[in-house]
Amino acid sequence: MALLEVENLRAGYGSVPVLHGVNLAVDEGANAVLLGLNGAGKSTTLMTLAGLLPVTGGEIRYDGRVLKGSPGARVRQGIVLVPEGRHVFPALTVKQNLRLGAWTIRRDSRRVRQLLLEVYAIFPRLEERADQLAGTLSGGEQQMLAIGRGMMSSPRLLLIDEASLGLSPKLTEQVFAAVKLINERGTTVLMVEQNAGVLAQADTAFVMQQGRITVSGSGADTLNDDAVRAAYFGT
Amino acid sequence: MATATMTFARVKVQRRFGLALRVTLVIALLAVAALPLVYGGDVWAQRISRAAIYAIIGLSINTLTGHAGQISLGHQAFVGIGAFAAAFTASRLGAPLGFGLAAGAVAGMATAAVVGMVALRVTGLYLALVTLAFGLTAETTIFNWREFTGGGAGAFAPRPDILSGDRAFALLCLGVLALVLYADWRLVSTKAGRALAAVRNDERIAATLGIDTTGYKLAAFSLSGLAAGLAGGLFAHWNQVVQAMDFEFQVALVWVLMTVVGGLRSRLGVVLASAFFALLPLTLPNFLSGLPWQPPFLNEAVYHVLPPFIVVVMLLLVLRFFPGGLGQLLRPATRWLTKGGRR
Amino acid sequence: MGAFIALGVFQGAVYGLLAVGIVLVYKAKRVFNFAQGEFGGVAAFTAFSLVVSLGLPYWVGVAGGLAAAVAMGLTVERVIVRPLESESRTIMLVALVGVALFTIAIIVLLGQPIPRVMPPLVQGTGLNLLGAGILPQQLILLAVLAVLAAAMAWFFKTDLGLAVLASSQDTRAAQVVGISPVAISRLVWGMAALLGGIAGLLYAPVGIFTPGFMTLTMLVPAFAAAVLGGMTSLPGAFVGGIAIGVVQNLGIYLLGQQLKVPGAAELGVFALLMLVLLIRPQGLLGKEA
Amino acid sequence: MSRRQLLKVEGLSLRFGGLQVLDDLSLTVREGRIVGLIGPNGAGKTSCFNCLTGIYRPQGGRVFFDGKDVSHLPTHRRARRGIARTWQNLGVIDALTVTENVMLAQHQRAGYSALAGMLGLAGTWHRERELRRDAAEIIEYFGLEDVADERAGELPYGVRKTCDMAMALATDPKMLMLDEPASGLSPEEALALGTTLRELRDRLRLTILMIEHHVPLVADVCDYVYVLNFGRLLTEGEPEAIQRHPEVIAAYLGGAAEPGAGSDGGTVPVAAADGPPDWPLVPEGPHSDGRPDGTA
Amino acid sequence: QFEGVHEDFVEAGGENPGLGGASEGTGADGTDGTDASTEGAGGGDGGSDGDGGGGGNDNGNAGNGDTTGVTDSTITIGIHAPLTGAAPLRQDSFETGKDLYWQYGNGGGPVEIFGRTVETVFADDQYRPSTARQVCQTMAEEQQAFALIGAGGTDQIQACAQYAASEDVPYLSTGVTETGMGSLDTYFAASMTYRQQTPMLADYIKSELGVTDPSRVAAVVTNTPNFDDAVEGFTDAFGDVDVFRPDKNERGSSAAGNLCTGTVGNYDAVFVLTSPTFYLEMAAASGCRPQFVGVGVSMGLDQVASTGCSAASSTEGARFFNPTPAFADAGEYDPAFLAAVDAAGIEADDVTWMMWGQSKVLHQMLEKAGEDLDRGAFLDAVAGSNFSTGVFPDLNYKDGPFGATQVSVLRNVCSGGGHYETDHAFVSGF
Ligand SMILES: Nc1ncnc2c1ncn2[C@@H]1O[C@H](COP(=O)(O)OP(=O)(O)OP(=O)(O)O)[C@@H](O)[C@H]1O
Ligand SMILES: Nc1ncnc2c1ncn2[C@@H]1O[C@H](COP(=O)(O)OP(=O)(O)OP(=O)(O)O)[C@@H](O)[C@H]1O
Ligand SMILES: [Mg+2]
Ligand SMILES: [Mg+2]
Repeated sequence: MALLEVENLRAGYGSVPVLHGVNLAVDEGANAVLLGLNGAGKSTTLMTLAGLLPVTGGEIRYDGRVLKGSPGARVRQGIVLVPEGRHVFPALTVKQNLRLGAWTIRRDSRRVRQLLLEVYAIFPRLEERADQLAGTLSGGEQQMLAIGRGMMSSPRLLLIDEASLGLSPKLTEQVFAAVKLINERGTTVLMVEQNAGVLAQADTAFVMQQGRITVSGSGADTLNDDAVRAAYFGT
Repeated sequence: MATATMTFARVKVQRRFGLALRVTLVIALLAVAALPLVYGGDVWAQRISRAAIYAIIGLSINTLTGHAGQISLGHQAFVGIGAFAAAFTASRLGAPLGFGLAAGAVAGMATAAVVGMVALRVTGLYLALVTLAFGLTAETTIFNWREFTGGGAGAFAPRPDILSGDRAFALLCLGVLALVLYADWRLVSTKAGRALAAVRNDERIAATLGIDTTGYKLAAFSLSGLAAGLAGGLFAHWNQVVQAMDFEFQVALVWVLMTVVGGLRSRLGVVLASAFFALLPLTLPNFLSGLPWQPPFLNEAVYHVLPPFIVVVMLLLVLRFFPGGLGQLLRPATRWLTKGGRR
Repeated sequence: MGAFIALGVFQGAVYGLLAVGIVLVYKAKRVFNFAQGEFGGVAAFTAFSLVVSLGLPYWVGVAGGLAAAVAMGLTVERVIVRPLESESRTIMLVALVGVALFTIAIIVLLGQPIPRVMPPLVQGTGLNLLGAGILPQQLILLAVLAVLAAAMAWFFKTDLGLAVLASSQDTRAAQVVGISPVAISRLVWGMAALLGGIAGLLYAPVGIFTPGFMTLTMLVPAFAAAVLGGMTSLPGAFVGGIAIGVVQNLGIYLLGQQLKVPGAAELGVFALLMLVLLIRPQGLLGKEA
Repeated sequence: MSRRQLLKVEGLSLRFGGLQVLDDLSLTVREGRIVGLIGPNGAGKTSCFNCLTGIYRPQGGRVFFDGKDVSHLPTHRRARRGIARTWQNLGVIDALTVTENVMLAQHQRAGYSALAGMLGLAGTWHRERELRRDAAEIIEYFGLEDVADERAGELPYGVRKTCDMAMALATDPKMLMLDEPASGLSPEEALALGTTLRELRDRLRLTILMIEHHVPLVADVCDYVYVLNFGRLLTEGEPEAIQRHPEVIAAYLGGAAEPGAGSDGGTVPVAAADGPPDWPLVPEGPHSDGRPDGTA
Repeated sequence: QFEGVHEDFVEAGGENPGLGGASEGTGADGTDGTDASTEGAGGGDGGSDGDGGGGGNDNGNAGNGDTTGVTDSTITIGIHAPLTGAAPLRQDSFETGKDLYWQYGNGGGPVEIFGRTVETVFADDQYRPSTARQVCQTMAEEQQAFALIGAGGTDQIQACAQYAASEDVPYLSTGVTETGMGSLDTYFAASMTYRQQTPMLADYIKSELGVTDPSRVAAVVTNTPNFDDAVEGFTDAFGDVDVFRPDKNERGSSAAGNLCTGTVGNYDAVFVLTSPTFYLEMAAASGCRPQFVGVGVSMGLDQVASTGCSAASSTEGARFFNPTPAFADAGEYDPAFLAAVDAAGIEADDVTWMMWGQSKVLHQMLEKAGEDLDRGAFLDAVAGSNFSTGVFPDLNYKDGPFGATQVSVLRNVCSGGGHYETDHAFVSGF
């Protein structure tokens, strides 16, 4: 059964509509990718899913139930967003950032400690910089921190917005590998990407155009889909 | 083809008509505004002077806070220094009014420039605090310095004969206001205005675009101080006596409030709000007690306590619903009036 | 001279107490809270009405005063602060100045701009410290300041405290990890109002109080104290407050009395403020950034 | 090639507390070339830019630009010598419209003093109109005319990036420093960017120093590449050589690096299609006349 | 140190356009340092000749035809007082007090002066001289007040008096400073000035309080040139007392340190001439309890007493010179007052009482001016005349505008709620 089902979702900023009826479904355990040109509405979709933007039409079902409530409630239900543009807490240390990632499960200190070790295992750079203020990290380091922080509440559904933005090729690869690892350990992932490289590892892919999903299918199929190539790569 | 030309012609006619309408409207508004000056007698002339002086102060704060993004809660220092300098020049040195105003302006500018130097190292909210503390210190030290300001009794600033009439003096104040408005308008529509916008938003970006952020900040302070000092000079001669209590820190706060209520970077809004703030305490109590119906729980004495209350309520309402101030509220109207012109 | 130092220490305790609230709001919201003094004003006036005008027991006055302050804090948060969250800090500052002036205007309207006297928490004659008469109330004030500064410092070490810091730095990020910025905002303003209320209740009985007594004369030294301490440091607020009090009184003694310079207290505060900001901008106990 | 050295950096070193961000870094950029600066995240690339533009004060090293030592000049004076840059997190002023942003960037070309402008002296009105026209041309060149009057903050990321670039050009620079110009762009847009950069170099004789993680783009446009790692120079050379360099692969490219992955500009990029040859900056740029100081 | 400046201000005041009575009034006696060079300023107690102040209007003001504020049935009077600002009065006392006499002063009915009743307009001067000047102009010109009354606040009274003189508007206030006021030919003080009172106060301290050692006496007087004459009067009479001059905007607690700390020593008697709040702050904060004495805390005395008494009885026993006897004894001196209060159904206090007295003085002045009332006639009639109300001191404007020679001495009593009681009524020396 699909963990996440989005039907005819409409949302936007104030009076400006951006999503004009988005339909997509992500199975439990899937590694899904959402592609699209600049301004297509990918970030808007993820933010609406995370509860940061109000739904103006259609509905989101999560685990079979209609999803509503504050962002905090959604984090507790296991939906965690790694936002676009590395929103880390600049004046807190790396470690404090991670600690706050576990805000919703902060009472379970053993689990928090264990998760911290896991994050450090995936991103050793973060452990080296544990006591540096996040605001002084390089762009790439901040991106790692944002993902690591997202993992700290052991989410069921991880929404990642442009994880590779500003990362070196090697790190991009590592991040994708980490995401794959996270996914393999049981977390469902929905990733927004510009880097077509991820299609290879994705088992589901959606292409978004002007606020609607125009193509959906398996990663590999989508990669070879002529319509996608036309719409996305311009060839 | 013919129809196309006709439509075009009609549009043109309509435009011209619209322009005429707008010009008429502006003139009519100005005429209405001038009515009290013509018919209101000396009392209204004095009020109009006060409104104009407040408007200059508002524009001065606007230069600093609106354009350059540097907050000042100590403007009473600049205005006060200007006022006392003008009074000193007039009553002790016996210099003509022009000198006094110039002295006020220069004194205001110099003081502001000194504070501006501090602003180069101290930014944002800290600057607000420094200016606040500076204003308080100026109020209690410089303004209590008897030789200069007459201590608590105040310094006299007699008007010269041609301006001894309240109406003539009001015209002077309005003239100075017009000059300040013109300078402000040219400032924002040329490179300095854009540079200040950059400094206000992001100094690092401004610097990489070749803008001397230090220089512009100092310039904004000096300019603001200049206008404030000028307003102070006018204030001294307006009342013909000035003293330290006129420049208390609450007054400076009210000036900042009026500028914000008017809307930072909105000339019209700032002028209107300043005039309103200047006139409210002088007119409201009498207006209310002159009303035919008096609410049972209020009395004349309470009306006198009302203006500060109303002023603050206005601020909170404006901020809450139009954070851009009166200017934001008026924008559709001003847009229409200046249609074709750019913001 | 010793007497002036002693007077300064205890006068400074009020500044410190206000500064603790200012620092709290600054850490949490990056806002200079100009309404901090009026939390104390509201608490004092409410307590005065309950205890003196209505003749209720003292503890009712204290509870009522604190409740009024907290209610005001929450109202300010809801009506002013939250809607203006996205505006510039300047606008927010001006709005808070507006709140302070509004509160003063209300108190004047409702309660006459006359001086009042609040009975002290503990009766008793002052003890002589270096030649200055210090009231028991002032001793309590100093002790409470120390306790509160320590408690607040501890608070920012907890998860909740971290969350407060976090939501000040990036609201979006705070939401993303499940922190509710609204709840945090309420918490912060409630706490700040409580601190302000305590300051007001403890200080009102020390002398005469008039509408705006906290804002018009205490607030600027309190801000200076907060800056002196580094603006984000709670022990700093403690030390800063006392330092400002002492400098003020030494100013009065050395400049005012010996040299006849007018406005000596203000001059002292201003000079100290400038010295700190220009030479050690991070304050006495503050860390960089 | 014996082109003139436009930028020469000698022994730059920068520390933050205990962290050695740049360590004895030297590099040279010759006139009319596109030079890449690549390296792992946190290698110090942006910090290097910040040192070159005067935003950071390095503890050691010297920077020569156009033959002169600029190490001690403040940022805006360096900008006036012809150094322009874009920012990793965008250098547009969100509160201003695109046109205003571009006109802002023309600051040093205004040709009148701030005081003259404030007093409304005769020449300033005319010059303002000219500046506005030039700005419109730049905006058109970058295909921003549709959003010219919109607030930059409300525009999509990609558009703002373009605006940032337009602003850098509007300062009338000799050297353009770009910090990850392709990040956040779709593959198609990245390709178009490559063409634009080459065009800027060829038509405007601009020198470009570029930080970029988009390897295909680097391989496509750069004449020469410096690789930074832990604040030190790992290696330097032509892009092809760099891509085969084992240490670069280990530290930066990673296993999946596929040289030459990006197609070269076979398709005509949108922006370049109508790029006007009579570009206002080139011939009449007021390099010669003494630029008045920005302050009144 | 300040004399030179001082003269300049007085002179500047004299230059004020319209202060016109500058018919060479001969200077005051030479010993009177403050006013030595002042044109036409009234000197100390009867020290100067008659041509300076009230006399000025002999030069042709008579029946000048300026009937502003006068109709067949009404006369309008303007009053200014601080209701907001640094030292405000209670709004409600003021509201009830300003009309009490005019509406109920005639055996419970409205006062009529040649068939005219009196109406009042009122303005808040915010405790700021510049505002005072502005509101006085508004009242005199826009609201058509025939004459103006200043209810309190020296600097404001001075500012308004100067305006009034420039426009030939009659102006009456309780006695405050003499600086710059003696030459104003429309000004009349309804009680003794500070300059006149302070030597008396010195005598009082010596003879009634038994403190004769100047080192045991301090003067805490707000630092305004307008109080210099008061300080001088006091020090001339008492000798070398310690003088503290806090700034107008300074708070009391700082001066408290001066009073009771070891460095300065305790004082037996402290002469205060400051804003009430400052005095209260000082009294409440000082650990010692000196004998506070003073002049010129003219309005809201009982308010101050009740506040001071609730602050650990800090003002207990303080003695103040006042124009009127204590409000508590009002019935004794003017039974009509209590009747009027009853008729009006208001709660009276000492502000009401003071307003009553001042109104009574003005009433007599208006009567004297006769039926053909105009400003010139009024000024002529008042100058050189005697008035006696039984509430305010007896007045004689023969020698200028400072025509009072009596004060009452009130004592702060804390039992039964802080208030004042009359120690001496209408005395003219100790
Ligand atoms: N805060 C905002 N207010 C108004 N409009 C916005 C806002 N943020 C984004 N938009 C608009 O919404 C549309 C979709 O934006 P969104 O960020 O979802 O795109 P995206 O697909 O994530 O693109 P990108 O690849 O650039 O991140 C764009 O047209 C953008 O201009
Ligand atoms: N102001 C600062 N204070 C402390 N450390 C800093 C500061 N600025 C940068 N650093 C550190 O310097 C190192 C280099 O940062 P820089 O931003 O130059 O990297 P970069 O090469 O641009 O990386 P990226 O490709 O991720 O943008 C990083 O480890 C960063 O944490
Ligand atoms: Mg996006
Ligand atoms: Mg970087």
